[in-house]
Formats: sequence, C-alpha cells, structure tokens
Amino acid sequence: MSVDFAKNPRGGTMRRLSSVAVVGAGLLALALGFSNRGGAALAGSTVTGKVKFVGKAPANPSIDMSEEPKCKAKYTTTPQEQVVMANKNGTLGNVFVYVKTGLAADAKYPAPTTPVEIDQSGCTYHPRTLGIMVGQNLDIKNSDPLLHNIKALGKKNRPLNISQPTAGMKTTRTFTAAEVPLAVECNVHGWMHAYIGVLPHPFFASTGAEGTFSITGLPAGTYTLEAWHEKYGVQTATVTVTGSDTKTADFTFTAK
Amino acid sequence: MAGAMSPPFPAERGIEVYNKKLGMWIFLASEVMFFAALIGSYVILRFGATGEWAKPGIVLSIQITAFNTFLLICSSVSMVKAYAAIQDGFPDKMKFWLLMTILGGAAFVGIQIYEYIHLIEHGFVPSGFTEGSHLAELVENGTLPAATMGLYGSTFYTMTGFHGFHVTCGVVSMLYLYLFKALPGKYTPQDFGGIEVVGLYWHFVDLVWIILFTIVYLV
Amino acid sequence: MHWWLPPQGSTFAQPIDTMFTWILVITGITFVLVEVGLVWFIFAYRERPGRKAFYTHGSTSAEVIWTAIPAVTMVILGLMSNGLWVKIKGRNSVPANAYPIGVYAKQFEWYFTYPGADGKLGRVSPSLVDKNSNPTGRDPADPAGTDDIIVRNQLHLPVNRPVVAILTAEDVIHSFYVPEFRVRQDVVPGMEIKSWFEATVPGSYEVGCSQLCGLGHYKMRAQVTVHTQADYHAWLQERTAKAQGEPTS
Amino acid sequence: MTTVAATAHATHAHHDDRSFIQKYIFSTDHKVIGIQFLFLTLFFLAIGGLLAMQIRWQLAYPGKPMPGGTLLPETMAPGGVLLPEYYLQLVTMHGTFMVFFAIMLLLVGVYANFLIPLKIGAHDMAFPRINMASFWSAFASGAVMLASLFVQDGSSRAGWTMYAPLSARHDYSGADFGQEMWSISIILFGLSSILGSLNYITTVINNRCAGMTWFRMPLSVWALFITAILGLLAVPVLAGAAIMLLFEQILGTHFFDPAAGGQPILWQHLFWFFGHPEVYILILPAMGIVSELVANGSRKPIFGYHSMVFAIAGIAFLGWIVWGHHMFVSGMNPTLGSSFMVSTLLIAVPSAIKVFNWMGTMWRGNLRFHVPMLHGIAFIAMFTIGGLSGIFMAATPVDMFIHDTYFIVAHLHYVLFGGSLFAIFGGIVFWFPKMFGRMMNEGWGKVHFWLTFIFYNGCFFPMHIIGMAGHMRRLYDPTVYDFLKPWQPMNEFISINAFLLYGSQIIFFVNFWWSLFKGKKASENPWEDNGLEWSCPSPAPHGNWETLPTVYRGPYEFSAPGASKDYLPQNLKLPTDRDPVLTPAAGH
Repeated sequence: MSVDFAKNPRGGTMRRLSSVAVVGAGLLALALGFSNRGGAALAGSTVTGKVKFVGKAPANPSIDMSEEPKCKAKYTTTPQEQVVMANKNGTLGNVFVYVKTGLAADAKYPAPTTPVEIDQSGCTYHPRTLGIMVGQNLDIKNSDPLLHNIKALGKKNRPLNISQPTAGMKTTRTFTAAEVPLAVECNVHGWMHAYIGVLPHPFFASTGAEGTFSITGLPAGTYTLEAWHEKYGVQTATVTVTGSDTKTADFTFTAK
Repeated sequence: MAGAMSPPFPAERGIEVYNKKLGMWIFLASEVMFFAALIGSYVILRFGATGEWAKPGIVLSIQITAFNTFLLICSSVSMVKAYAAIQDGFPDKMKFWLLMTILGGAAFVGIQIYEYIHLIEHGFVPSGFTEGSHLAELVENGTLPAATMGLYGSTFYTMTGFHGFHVTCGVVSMLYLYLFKALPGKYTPQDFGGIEVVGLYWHFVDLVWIILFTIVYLV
Repeated sequence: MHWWLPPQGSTFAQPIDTMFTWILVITGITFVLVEVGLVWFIFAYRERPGRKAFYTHGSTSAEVIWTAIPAVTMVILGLMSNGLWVKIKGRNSVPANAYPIGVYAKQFEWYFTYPGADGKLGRVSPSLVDKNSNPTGRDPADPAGTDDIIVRNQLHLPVNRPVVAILTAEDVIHSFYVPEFRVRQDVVPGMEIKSWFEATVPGSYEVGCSQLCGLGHYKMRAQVTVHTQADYHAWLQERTAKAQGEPTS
Repeated sequence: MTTVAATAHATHAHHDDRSFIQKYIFSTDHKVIGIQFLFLTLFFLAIGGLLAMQIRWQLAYPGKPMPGGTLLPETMAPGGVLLPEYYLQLVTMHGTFMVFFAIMLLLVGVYANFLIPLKIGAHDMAFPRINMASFWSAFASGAVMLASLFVQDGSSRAGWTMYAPLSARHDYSGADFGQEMWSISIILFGLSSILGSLNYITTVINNRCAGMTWFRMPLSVWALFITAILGLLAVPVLAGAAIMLLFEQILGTHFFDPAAGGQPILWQHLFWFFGHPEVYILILPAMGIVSELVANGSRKPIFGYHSMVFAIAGIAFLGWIVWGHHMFVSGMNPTLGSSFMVSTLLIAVPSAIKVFNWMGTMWRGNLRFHVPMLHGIAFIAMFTIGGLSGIFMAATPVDMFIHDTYFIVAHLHYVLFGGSLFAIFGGIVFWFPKMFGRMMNEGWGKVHFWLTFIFYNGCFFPMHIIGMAGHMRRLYDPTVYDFLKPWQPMNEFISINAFLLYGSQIIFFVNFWWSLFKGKKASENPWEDNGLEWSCPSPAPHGNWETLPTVYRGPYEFSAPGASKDYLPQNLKLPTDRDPVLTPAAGH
C-alpha cells in the first residue's frame, strides 16, 4: 500500500527523510564498489559518469510494517520501498554500471579477499543494489531480531535459499558464475528486494545519492558499459580508453 | 484339552505349491500394486487434467510399437513352448525355445531404446517437449495441446521406462538360467522350477505391456 | 490463557465443541473402564503361592457385547458428525449471501483481497503473478477486479456475516487456520477452494499456516480483526481511499 | 525343495562349519539376520531420539543456543542456534527414521525374522538368501538416509509425509541432493520390505511343521503374517510414488506440478494409500507380541483366540479403505470425507475387541509381573489412550479443528511409542535369552520400565492439551503466535520430560550390552512358555532343530486342568495325544 503525497502534506518531508537512509546505503554501496577493486588494484584508465533521471519520479510504494513492530520502530515515518531512488540533483540512484564487453577474453581477475556486505535492517536490504566478483565472499547480516529468509534463485548460480532467525547472525556465501542481475528476495517480507551484479572482473559500480559512478583500473581498449536499473531496464554507452586517461560516460533514464 | 483323547487332525504342511512358485506369485502381487500406482496416477492425471490429451499416433509411432507388442507376445508363446518341452522331456527343444524367448525380449528392449532415442531427437522428453524441436512446432500449430504435454512426457517415460526395466530384468534372469542351468542340462522333467517361475514373471510382464500399449499408445 | 478449547469466535465453534465434548465423554468412559479394570486386575489377580489361573478360552456372549457396543456407538457418532460436516464443508454449504474474500497464500505470506463497491472479486490467474506489481495475479481485463483491495497479512471481517474465503496458493500447500473460528482448510496450488465461516465476536485473532510450507512456515502468520458492520465499512472506505491508483507492495 | 533344504540344515545343526563372514555378516540364518536387524534398528532408534531431543530443545527455548549445538556445522546451527531449515530437517528425519528404520524394521525386520521360523517349527525361512538381500538393502537404504543429513544443504525438509510440491521442487524447500537421497533411500527400503514380506508369507504358508494348523499359530505369527501381506501390497505404492518424486527432480517430470497440469493432491493419495496400511504395519505385530507377553504373564489362555485373529484381519482390511482420513481438509471432495470417516470409525471396533480380550486374558489370571508383562500391560493402557484419541480426529468436524496440531502428535506417539515401542521393549527382554542365551537384568529392566512409563506420559500427554489450544505442528518457534505464547511453560515441561525419557533409555542400552556378555545364562524355557521356540536350546542353534518338532495343541495352554505344570508346550506329547496324520510335504 502506498501513500498519496498530494493527499498527504507530510509526503514531501517523508520522502526526504526516508531518502536520508538511502543516501547512507548509496554511499556504502559506493564504498564497497571501491573496496571491490582491492584485488585488482592496477594503474589504468578511469571511467566516471552520472546517471541522469528525467521526468516525474513515480511515488514509491509505502510499506505497512505493522506486523513487524520491531522493524517499524526503526522508522520515524511510513517506510517506503526504494524502487526508484530519484535524487534531488536530478540523478538516479541504485543503478548498477558495469563493463559488459571489451575486456580481453583471456584476462583473469583474482577475487578480492575483502567481503561484500549486505545487511538486513528495518526489514530492508542495505544496500539495495550491489556488485560482487565471482568467488568473492558475500557477508549476509541480520540486524533485525526476527526471521529473514534470503532467497536468490539465479539462473547460472546455485540457488541460495537460507534463513536467519535471530539478530546478529552472519552467513557467508560466494557466487560461481557471472550474472546481472541476481535478484534477492525475502519470502517472509514481500517488500524486501535487493539486486546483486555478479561479475568475473572488478569493473563495476552502483550509483548512490549523488547518482555518480566511477570505474577505475581499466586497461586500454574500447568497452561497452551497461547501466542497469530494476525498473527502467538498461542503457549502454561505449568508451575507448588508452590505459591511463580518464573518460566520462553518462546515462539517462526517463520516468515511465 | 489334556483331558479327553484329542481327535486326529491333519498336519497341514502347507499348500501343494513349491516355495519358489508360491514366492513368485506373491512377488507378482506386489508388482501389480506397483504398476497399479503408476497406471492409476496416469489415469488420474490424464482425466483430471484441464484441456485434452495429445491424440494417439502423433507423437508415438503405433506401427513400431505394435510390432514390438507382437514380438513380446511371441516371446511369451515361446516361453510356454520351452516349458512344455522340458515337461515332456525334450531338453534340447527347451533350450531352443528359451533362447528364442531371450532373443524376443532382447529385441523388445532394443526397439524400445531405439524408440526413445528417436522420440528424444524429435524433442519428446519426460518434462514435455524441448524448445525449437519438431514437437515444439506441432505444439505451435496446435496439433498437440501445450497444456498437457508435460504430463504426457512424464507418464509415458515413467510407465514404459519401468516396464522396459522389468523386461530387461527378465531377459537377464533367463540368460542366467540358459547359461548356468539349461545348457549344463540341470533341468529334468522332474525339476524345472526355474523355467516355470521365470515363465510366470515373463507372462506377467507381457500382460502389463498389453495394458500399457492400450492405454498409452492406442487410447 | 484458556485451559480448555480456545474461545468460541464463530458459528462453527459451538457445535464443534459440543461434538468434541461428546466424544470426550464416550472415550472418557471407555478410558476409565479400561484403566480402572487393569489396575483392579493387577491387584486382584497378582501371583500368589497356590493360586492357579482360571482356565478359559473366552466367552462368546461377552465378546458379542463388547463388539456390539462400540459398533453402535461409532455408527451414532458417524451420523452425528456427518450432519455437522455437511453443514460446514459440504458441496453446497456456502450460504448464498456469503461475503467473498480472496485468500492468496504464498511462501510465507497471506494476501487478502477484498471486493470493492461492487461486492465482487476480480478474476485471478497464477500466470499473471508479478512479485512486485501484482502479487496475487489479478486479471486487469476483469472489471470486477479493478476496485478490489489487496492487503498483506491482515484479514478484516464483518461480524455476524457469513464470509466465504476463496483460497488459492502460489507455490506449495498451505493451510488456512483460525483456532477461535475452528476453521481449517488446506490451500492447494492449482485449486480454488471455497471455505466459509461466520465470525460472531468482534476482536483480534490470528491466522496460522498449519501445513508445513517451507523454512518460514512458522512465520506465516496474519492478523485477523473482526469489526462491527459499521467499522468494517469504515475500514474498507479508508483502504479504498489509500489504494486509489497506487502501486501495492 | 523345502525338504531338501531342511535336511541340509539339519546336518548343519550342531557341527557348524561356516566361516565367520557366513556366520555373522552375510549370514542366511534367519536368527542372525533378525539380530543384525536388531542392532541396526536400535542404532536408528537412538539417532531418531537424538534428533527429537534437538526438536524439543528448540521448542522449549526458541532461538537459544543449544548445549553442544556449536558442534554442529554453520549450515545447521550457527553459534548453536538451530536454523529453521535445520529444524525442518530434524522434524523430517525424526519421522522418517522412527517410522521406517526404527519401528517398522524392529517389528517386521527383527521379530518377523527371528520368530516366524522358530514359532512355526521351520529350520529357516523359505528363501534364506532373499532374506539376506532384504537386510542388506535395508542397511543400504538406512545408510543413504543418514548420509543425506550431511550433503550440501542437508536432507529433505518437507516432513516425513513429503507433501508435494514442497518436496518436489528445490526452490520451494531449499533442499538439494538430500531430497533425491530421501527418494532413493525409500526405493531401496521398498525393495527390502517387499523381499522380506514375500519371504514371510511363503514361509508361513508352506513351512509350518507337522500339526501347526492355521488356528494353532501363535497370534504373533498371525499378526506378522497379515502385516507381511499389508507390506507386500502397500510398500510398492510408496516405491512408485518415491520414483515419481525422484523423477520430478532428476528428469523434470510434472506429476505434482500444478503449473503443468500435475496434481499436488495425487501425492497425498499415493502416500496415504501406503501410509495408512503402514500405520497398521507399525502396530499389528506389536499387538501380536503383546498377546504372547500377556498370555504368558497371566498364565492363562488368550481370551477369544479366534476373534483376536479375525480382529487383526479386520483391522488390516479396514486399513485399506481409510487413507482419506488424513486428508479431510486437504481439499478432497467432502463427500469422500464422509465415507472415509465411517470406515475410520469402524476400525475402533476390532481395536476395542483386542483391548477387551487382553483384559479378558488377565481377568482371573495368575499375573506374573516380569518385565515383559509390565511392558505388555503398559501397551494395553497406552494403546487405549492412543486408540481413543484417534476417534476425535476420525470425526470430521472435530478433525477440522485438531488436524495438524499437537493433538495429532500426541495421538500418534501414544500409538507408536506407548503402543509399538513398549511391545518392542517387552519383546526384546522376552526373547533376549533365545537370541543370546542370557537373561537381561530384571531389576534394571523394571527401573527402565518405570522411568520410561512416567516420563513418556509426562512428555506426550500434555501434547493433547496444547493441541486442543491449537498448537500447530512443525513450528520452529511457537512464540510467534500470541495465542501460543502462554503455553511456552507447557512446551518447556514437555521438553524436560522428553530429555529425561531419552536419558532413561540409556539404562536399557547399558542393560542390553551388559547382559549380552555378563547376563545370567538362560535355560531352554526361562519364561515357562508354550511356544515352539522354547523347545530348542538357548541360544537357538543354526537350523533350530535337529528334527522338526510336532505340534499337538494351540500356543496358549496355560493352567490347563490336569496338566502337571501351569503351562503345556505346543510340542509336548501327552500320552492322550495322537500324532498328526502326515499329508505329503509340499514341493518337489
């Protein structure tokens, strides 16, 4: 069930307030995006860019959490599912940008030893969109004192369907095959969704509250970048880099 | 009891059927239940299904299987002949007919394997039909009902598969009897239990096939 | 907490409890008969020097008695419960004026669909289910469905009005169970099962899934609220207003 | 054929020249096979109990780290806290182990093997080698089932009833190959029990000794015989269902997949068509054993021997037409429900006959309270409760309320533990001397009995009460429900009793092993019983008898007037007895 902002004067504030949580999430995602490259930290080109968003952002569905008071307590206003994270600066968050083609077929990129973390807090996944390398550890944390079920039925990866009944539980899993996106859901709380981009290389990032991304360490070559969004699908861009320069590639999603 | 003179009573040393034969009859009773489960499920699924069933003769070739059925019936007959031969004391005739039966059974299994390969090439698999196969086209143009193809494949392969497995077991055990009992001349008109017991099994398998052929291929 | 059966919350509760009590009386008598008999025998006939057991192979008359009595009792019991069974679950037991509520079960949630102004539920079909936008797979083509309201894990009922739950499941078998109503019905994927009941006491209860449905089985719980007719309509209005052309989640 | 085999055995009877392997591992001797089954099943009994203890811990203290839980791998219990998926594996495997590998094999594996030839006066089973195959396939089946707990993602989690589609699709259950292993194990189990059954049936029909007429057979043999028929006809259906379930996963068939036109209810019909006869497979032999124990303990002939036999047959027959009473609320046609209710209620009649006849047997008897008798009496008392509570769920409207609650759990444990297990324990103590030539310790036997009896009731009786309160089965954490929170102390009480109950079984195990080596040597007929098995030495030698005994009377001639002692063995020839008229032995 979702709140109609026109009818609800506090709607604007509400959106702002709830986006605060998401800014954090976005930054976290970015931070992770960087840490991912720990493994393959080599000099190379950088591709940065903005993911623009034009048109009126649709209202995000608000969530009736009355059945989980312990989660509801973590919010000051009616929580919403961040399907569309429209930033104030006209950009779009939770977009996963990655190098789709152009890398040498034989190139091997070791998976970083630092794990990627996804946290379940307030019956929401933090972050909602994240990238991970094949073979890299994914730490699944539960910060809620109640059951969460983590279910990711990838097509290429072994199905992941586990549960964490108590707070503070941590489960570590890895993925064996590249897959974008790998949708994660919680069957106990229908509104909980997250999207993981599993890639064999470290050249990916997801946008946050600023709507920007930056992919570094690219060897010389011509690449097709793809930007993926759960609602608005994919956009592609092509960049050619020398191996030491910095290029920009922007994407634009339009509200439907 | 202990008081009055107890009357004479029969000793009741069991019935006039020797153990192996009795055992086989009992075993066949359980086999009946096994196939009843498979066939029963088929009937329930087929007539409980929404949308009609694939018409006979489109997916499965009736001609080949009809010939196969004929083959199996013949092998049943040759089994009877082998049994009669040893009973009347002609061990060589018995060996010949037993061999015929083995060949008949083996041929049946061979043809069934050929049929399976052929069907899978055409895209008929236990889960229904494979994409882009000849069968998929037939489903496209409505010759075959898409809704029930899954059940069709499931039931067909399970039932015929397990029958085939039973035939194979029969052939193997007959081969064993042929090589280690019949050829060394262990069977006499007084003792030919093996032949009789395997014969019972063989006729049962044959009977099951006639039912399967009718309900899976013809109806 | 109730040391006996749960409080009676529907029209079924009273007759079912009576039935239960009757069986308890019958079985209770038998129970006492057997156990007391055993204890008595244990003391009366314990081995003592010089005692010899009474040699008998049985008594036909006694056996006839203790065959006939249970037989008759069981037949009576059968007739009694069958009458009630037909009223509750019989083919045509659902009252004509029953208020329809769609109950859609999935691992591990309940989705309740309430008819809008038209009092009719729209068509649903599993093929249309979309996890985010259309959790119950309602058919947009059906006008009756456009004003339906879908609420997650909250069952709201008008008091003293027969309600027919139209049960469908997405994935595995679940079971719709409200102890206070004494109502239980499995929800089977691929089947549409109607189960009716009439709540008699306003208040809040719980729906539990009582058929093992996966690792979240124990969390598959929904809140039941029985309103007075007026409150119910108020609630429905409020929900309708909320739901106006907005995505549901 | 039998006679040939017989002489062969007879020559073996005393100077036994078989190698160790032939004697104790790949033995074809029905007694050795019976004893092999005994060790196997006691092992699974212990494992099944261990799983139950973990279930009870979780129910009493949800989410609290289990003592020793940290020994379990992360995928089962991180930091000792049981995971829901592991809890469901516990529930599933506890049921599977107890029903198939403990109780069923104890009755039709141990007792049928050990008792049938000894009680009907045969040298061995009709098909000794098939008998051996039956044991080893059961062994393999058990090994596969046990191994399934340790494969990736653990064992099946769909409950021992394996309701499809939950069991049919991994993405629903979260299980992986463990699910396939359940089906494979059950198929092997089916093979084992079919081989066993056809062996028992043939043996009973064909290999009875001279004078052992149908109505002179001990009730235990009658029960095992009819049970074998049930098993023979019911288990293949389960095997068929298990095969479909297996194909659902490995071949992608659609038997139970509604999206492709399959029917989830089909599984339930197949499963319970097997499952209900199975319930009687689990209780009829126990009834037979109890008849022996009670008659012997009361020193009195069985009250109404013939009606006891017909009651067994009646229960077995009705057992075929009541499977639907497990499915009253499954969405099955309610009219079917009515008919299943009637047939189900009718089963109460033969059951009542048996209970009253046992009491009739004790009435004016001369009761000896040896350990087997205590267990026999406990069986009558507890089975009565289990049987009576069954009437509640037979009545469809009441079942609608208590179905899938702890009331059912209580009911089935009163039948399977209070019934079958008490009979089994009694039977083990009773035939221990004939198996191993030594007596089990009487004093400790009584201690074990009383502790078991008390904690058993403390554990399972309250389940009726929480069941009436609506406590559902297979809940990982009942406190999720407001209406169940107040019952948590009761859950705790149940669990404590469960722990004590499991603890008291240690006494039995110790007593068992101690007596095996140190127990006092047993005479030929320590219980002063009439059965044929007591006419050969303890332990019974290979081939049982040099020359087969001849039977002159029924098995329950206790306290017969005119007899010098208060028992009269079946094979004891009194001067007044005539020899049976020997009809030619069956077979070539």
